[in-house]
Amino acid sequence: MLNSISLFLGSGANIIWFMIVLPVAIGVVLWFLGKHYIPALILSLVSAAVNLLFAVSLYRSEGFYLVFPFSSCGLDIALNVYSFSSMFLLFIAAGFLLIILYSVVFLKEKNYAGCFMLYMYISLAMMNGAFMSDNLGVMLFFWEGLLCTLFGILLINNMHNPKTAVKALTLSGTADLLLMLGIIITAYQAGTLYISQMQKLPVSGISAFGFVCMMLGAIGKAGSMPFHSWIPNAADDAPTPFMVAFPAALEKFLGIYLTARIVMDIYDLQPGSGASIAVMTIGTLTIVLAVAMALIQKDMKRLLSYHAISQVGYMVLGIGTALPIGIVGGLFHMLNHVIYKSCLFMTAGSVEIQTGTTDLRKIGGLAKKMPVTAICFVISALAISGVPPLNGFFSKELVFDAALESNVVFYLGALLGAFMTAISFLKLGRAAFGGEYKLPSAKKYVRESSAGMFLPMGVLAVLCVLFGVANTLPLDGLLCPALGDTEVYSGWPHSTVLVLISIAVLLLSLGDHLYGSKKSGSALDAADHIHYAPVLKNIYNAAEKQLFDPYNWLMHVANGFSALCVFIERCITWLYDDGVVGIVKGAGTLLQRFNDGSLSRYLVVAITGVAGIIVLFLAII
Amino acid sequence: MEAVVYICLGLMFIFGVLAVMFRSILKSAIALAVASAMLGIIMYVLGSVWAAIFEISVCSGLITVIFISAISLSNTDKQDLAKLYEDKERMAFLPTVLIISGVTLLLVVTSPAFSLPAAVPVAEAADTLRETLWIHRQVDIWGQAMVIITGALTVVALFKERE
Amino acid sequence: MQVIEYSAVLFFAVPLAILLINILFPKQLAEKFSIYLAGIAAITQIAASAAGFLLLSAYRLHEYEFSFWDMTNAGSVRFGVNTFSLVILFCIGLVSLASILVANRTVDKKRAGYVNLLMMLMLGMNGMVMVTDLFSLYVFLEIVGIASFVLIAMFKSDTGLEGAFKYLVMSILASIMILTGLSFIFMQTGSLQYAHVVGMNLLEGQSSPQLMLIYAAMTLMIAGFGIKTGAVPFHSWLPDAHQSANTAVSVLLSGIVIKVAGIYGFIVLTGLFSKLPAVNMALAIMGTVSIIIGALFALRQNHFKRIVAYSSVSQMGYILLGLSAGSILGLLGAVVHVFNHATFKSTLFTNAAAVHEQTGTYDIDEMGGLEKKMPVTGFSSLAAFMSTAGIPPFAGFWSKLLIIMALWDSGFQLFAAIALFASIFTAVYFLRLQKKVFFGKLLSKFAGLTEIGGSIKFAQIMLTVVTIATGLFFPFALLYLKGIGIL
Amino acid sequence: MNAFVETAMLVVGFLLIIAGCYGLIRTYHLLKIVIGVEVAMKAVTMFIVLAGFINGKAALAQTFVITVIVIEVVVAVVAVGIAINLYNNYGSMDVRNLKKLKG
Repeated sequence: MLNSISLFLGSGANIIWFMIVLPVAIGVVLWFLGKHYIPALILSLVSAAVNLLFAVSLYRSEGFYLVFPFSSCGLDIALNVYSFSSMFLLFIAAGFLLIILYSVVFLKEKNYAGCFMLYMYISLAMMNGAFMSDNLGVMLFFWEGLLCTLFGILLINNMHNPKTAVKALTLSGTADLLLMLGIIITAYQAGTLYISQMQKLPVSGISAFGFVCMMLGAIGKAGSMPFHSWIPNAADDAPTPFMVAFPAALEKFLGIYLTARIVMDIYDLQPGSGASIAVMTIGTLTIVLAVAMALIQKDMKRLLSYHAISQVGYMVLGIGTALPIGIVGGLFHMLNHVIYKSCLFMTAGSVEIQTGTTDLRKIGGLAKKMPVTAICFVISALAISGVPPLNGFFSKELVFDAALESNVVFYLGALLGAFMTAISFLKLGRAAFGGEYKLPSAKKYVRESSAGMFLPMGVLAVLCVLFGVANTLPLDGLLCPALGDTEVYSGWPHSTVLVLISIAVLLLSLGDHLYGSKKSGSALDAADHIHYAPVLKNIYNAAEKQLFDPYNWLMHVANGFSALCVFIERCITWLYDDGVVGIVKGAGTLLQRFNDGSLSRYLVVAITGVAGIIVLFLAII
Repeated sequence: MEAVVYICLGLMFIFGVLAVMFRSILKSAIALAVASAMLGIIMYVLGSVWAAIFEISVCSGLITVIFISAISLSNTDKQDLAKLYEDKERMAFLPTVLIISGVTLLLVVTSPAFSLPAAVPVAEAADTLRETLWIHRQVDIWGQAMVIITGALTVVALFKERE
Repeated sequence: MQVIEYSAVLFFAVPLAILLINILFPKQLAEKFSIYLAGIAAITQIAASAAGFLLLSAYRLHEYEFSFWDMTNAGSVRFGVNTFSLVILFCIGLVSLASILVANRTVDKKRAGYVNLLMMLMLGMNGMVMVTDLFSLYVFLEIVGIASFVLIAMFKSDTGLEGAFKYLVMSILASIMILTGLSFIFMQTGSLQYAHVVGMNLLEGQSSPQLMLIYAAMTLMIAGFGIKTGAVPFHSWLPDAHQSANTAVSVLLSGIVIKVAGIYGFIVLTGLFSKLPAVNMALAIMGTVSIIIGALFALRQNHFKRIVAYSSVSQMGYILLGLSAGSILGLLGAVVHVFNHATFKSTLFTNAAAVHEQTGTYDIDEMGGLEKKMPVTGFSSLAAFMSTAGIPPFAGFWSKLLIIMALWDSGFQLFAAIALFASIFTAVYFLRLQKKVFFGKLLSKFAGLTEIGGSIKFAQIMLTVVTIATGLFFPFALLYLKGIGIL
Repeated sequence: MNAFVETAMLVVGFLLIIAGCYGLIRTYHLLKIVIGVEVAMKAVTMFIVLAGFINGKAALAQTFVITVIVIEVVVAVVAVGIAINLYNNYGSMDVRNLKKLKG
């Protein structure tokens, strides 16, 4: 296949450029197409399919290393496509195809469809570029490009109230700043910006600081704590396709990709070392705290968004162990998470489009009217809860295995997370799809969503099952070859004890749910006994008031700092507003007066110029 | 022959400066023609016969005609002339300027940092001018033709449609 | 290879043929149809230069020399094209086409005269770019000069004649300087063909006292081409001439004439004498001063065309800076900037014509909010201004980037920094123009204003598409140039 | 002929150019501007002949001179033509009238 594409594009290496430039061009065209549904649908599907084709052909190729010398400052555009990065290109291309289909259908007749598509395609280009960059500086460029599109896409529908967009920009921007700092330190320590030329750096001294900074930036992009708090806000404000695309899929890929690269290629992270423990702590905290918040949500999208944060914890935990099994588990969990979380958000979007809301208090019993959506939801919810033999189960088992090998505390934390995940999804599923048939007052009837929406959902649900039952396919077919790992992780987990413990936790959660729903009388309030438990009640209250939101802490610091800046700024403003402008304008006026239109003056000026050149020549010779 | 060059050079210089300094435009034009003729003689002595013929016929002839016809086309009246010739004092500095720059130039050319390339004897056959002009420099001939066409178009554009 | 030669012949044959047809036709017919004939000439030139470029790169050649009929003797002057000169030939065609489209609206009488002189101008510029001899370069330079003086003066307004006369006198000064410089070089080499001048290695014996003549020649030629370019401090004539000419002629003058007459001279000069550090330094200083002074002048003007003309002074500074780097990267940046400047400056003058046709004034203080009534003009003006200011991903950004990179590589870091900083000035004076003319509230007297139509609109759209497409596809162009071995 | 004559021609030529430029700058009369230019052009023509004499390529220098003379005449015609048109518009040959374009 590569050969035939190569014939068409001149050289196989040109695919690399096309994967960056083509999406941008297509995005511009889609922007102009705007609300024209059919051409936009065809163009977006075809282009996403072409992108997938390119990605597949790159994946099957031997890899490319391209350098385009751009300047003298070491910022050559070096693109390295090898097994690991081309695997991610493949993931992103496949995911993008489904997401774009869903988005076009979801955004039919919406005014902002064209703009949304433009940002989506630019994001794709940036993402492709980031995966292919070998040069950390160049990767940072693409990384920041993604931040820009994130900001833009959040602004689309909220021009009058850009609070969420600003929050996302501030938090992700801080994470990116840390990443930049980390890259600078790393490059300084390693003596090069090229990942392929780096010897694995030991994590100690200044390098440790660089490691922490880079790691925070990378997992911050994936949505891990402490840079997570914009995601629930976005769930309230942003269009659902955004949630499907960004927090659920694209940002996970990018963040985890870099996390894995840091652990595997850039730094020499020893299992059990302090840095490893720190990363695992962040992962575990993310799992537990985010899922605890998810437990009490009464809105479908918001609940899902907290899970999107929580699940990152498993990936970070897995990769943070620095054990081969943990890394494989983390990456496998990332893949699985993207599949089932996208599917979940898509079902939420489907519900939203049909009923006009995702507030669980207003809806119920939708399974009868929307069977396909309900089936997809159930499959993916079971997957995220870790029910065997779905895909989430196997990846979680790998992560558990790795966590237990490191320290039992992390294992317990992860188990607690799995417990609460299961509870919250039991609650969510029963409240939305089971029980009494209920609709918001404005709606008289609902029906199943269109084929364009449940096609991607269905594909993802089937993948959930397929990657679980036949987990040799992703593990032995994709991940292990890309990582160069020869050990076999596929098949049923090694340790029967762990499996039994996991199943026991699931049964425990089922019991808890039944207890809760009996106590409170409805499935929706099944988690209230945890919410209003004596000590937890106060903590939850504080959390609801956003006292724990790092963004708010950041804002308080920022306010004090800004007061100082205002004073300095006033001084500088005077200089700019009056000082510099006055000088420039005065100079312009003087020149204008001098140029009085007299020919002899023109000639004198010219001859003075000749004299000037003579003086210059004499000075240099 | 050297003496002829010196004399013509001197005359050319004097008439050139006079052409600039004369108040009357007619006198200026005539002084220019004389300077041009002197240049023609210098060219002749240096061996550039055809160039000399061109210089004398075209420059000292045709250009003078152009100036004289321009003067006759613009009947500048007395008052206006007086205004135009306020430049009497303005031109008076020219000799001073020339003396200063002449001394400077002399200092430069006599300094050891400066020398002209040694003269190479002319080693060309008699009919080389024709060959050079018509074969080697054919591009220039084409250029000349275009310049002349442009000149003709200029005359059409600037004079023909005059009301 | 024959094909390239035929396409090169077209550069001379087509304008000459159209000139002949125009002269031989009856006057009424000529007035009516000459403009279409001229359009054919411009389009032929665009096609021929594009074809030539592709052929040249297909044969993996950087330059190709040829001669007409029997100029095959070793010593005779030949014509030659290379990849860079073909880009300039393409610009000549493009700007001529824009000028013709504008002239279709702005020139009422004397169309035949305009077309005749335009053909001479194109001949002169084509000749300048294609000759391989310094003296022939001078001859064609004079053709370009004479044709442009008359194009400015032929409409016989007070200002037109004034601008033409100022341009003429400054230009003659330039001719005197260039010719003196040429005679000094000739004195040393005995020939003025590029190959001979380079082959002579004038700068070999560094200590030779005869070098002083070469330095004098360099000084005079830099000043001479500086006048033709309109670089500060030789710029004074440029805004006068470009403001006073008919707008169709302004498009030509600002769009291409200063670049072929001035910048191309510098390209040749730096190509022949790049070993002289003083030449590069002089160009760098001249370029920097031009950028700053031109921008300062442009800031204080109220005449639409005068602002754009001063912007030309400023932009020529960038091109000079690119040439001063003395590397192939700098040359590439300069040539690309020539191309970009040709497109966006033509756009801006075309817009000036559109605004003047619709509102009857050039004074930007009397305008405001025209964007609402003239969206095409407003948008094309915005695109051109973004390109001029070097805002990515517009075309101007790439050329400025190349120039600054080349400067940095050549050790002129200070100049690179100044060039970067001065981009702000560019943005400021064009923002002022854009704000006063197109943004803001629509004045009540323009309530009945309509968008310009016809050929001017076509020119605006064509040039804007070229500007935007160049910006978007420039990285590919760079890759292509790398592929054919130029970079 | 010795190098002294050649040097003298060089010096006189430069002086003539200076004189021509001086006249160009200082005069008020449009036609005198053209005359100043012509004076300087004389010197330039002489330089070319001198160059041909020194490097032994007299024939080449002659062709240059002939071309330069043709160009010189055409330029003079254009200059005089514009000057006369200006005279028709203003009724005067004063260069100080040319101050409409400034700033």
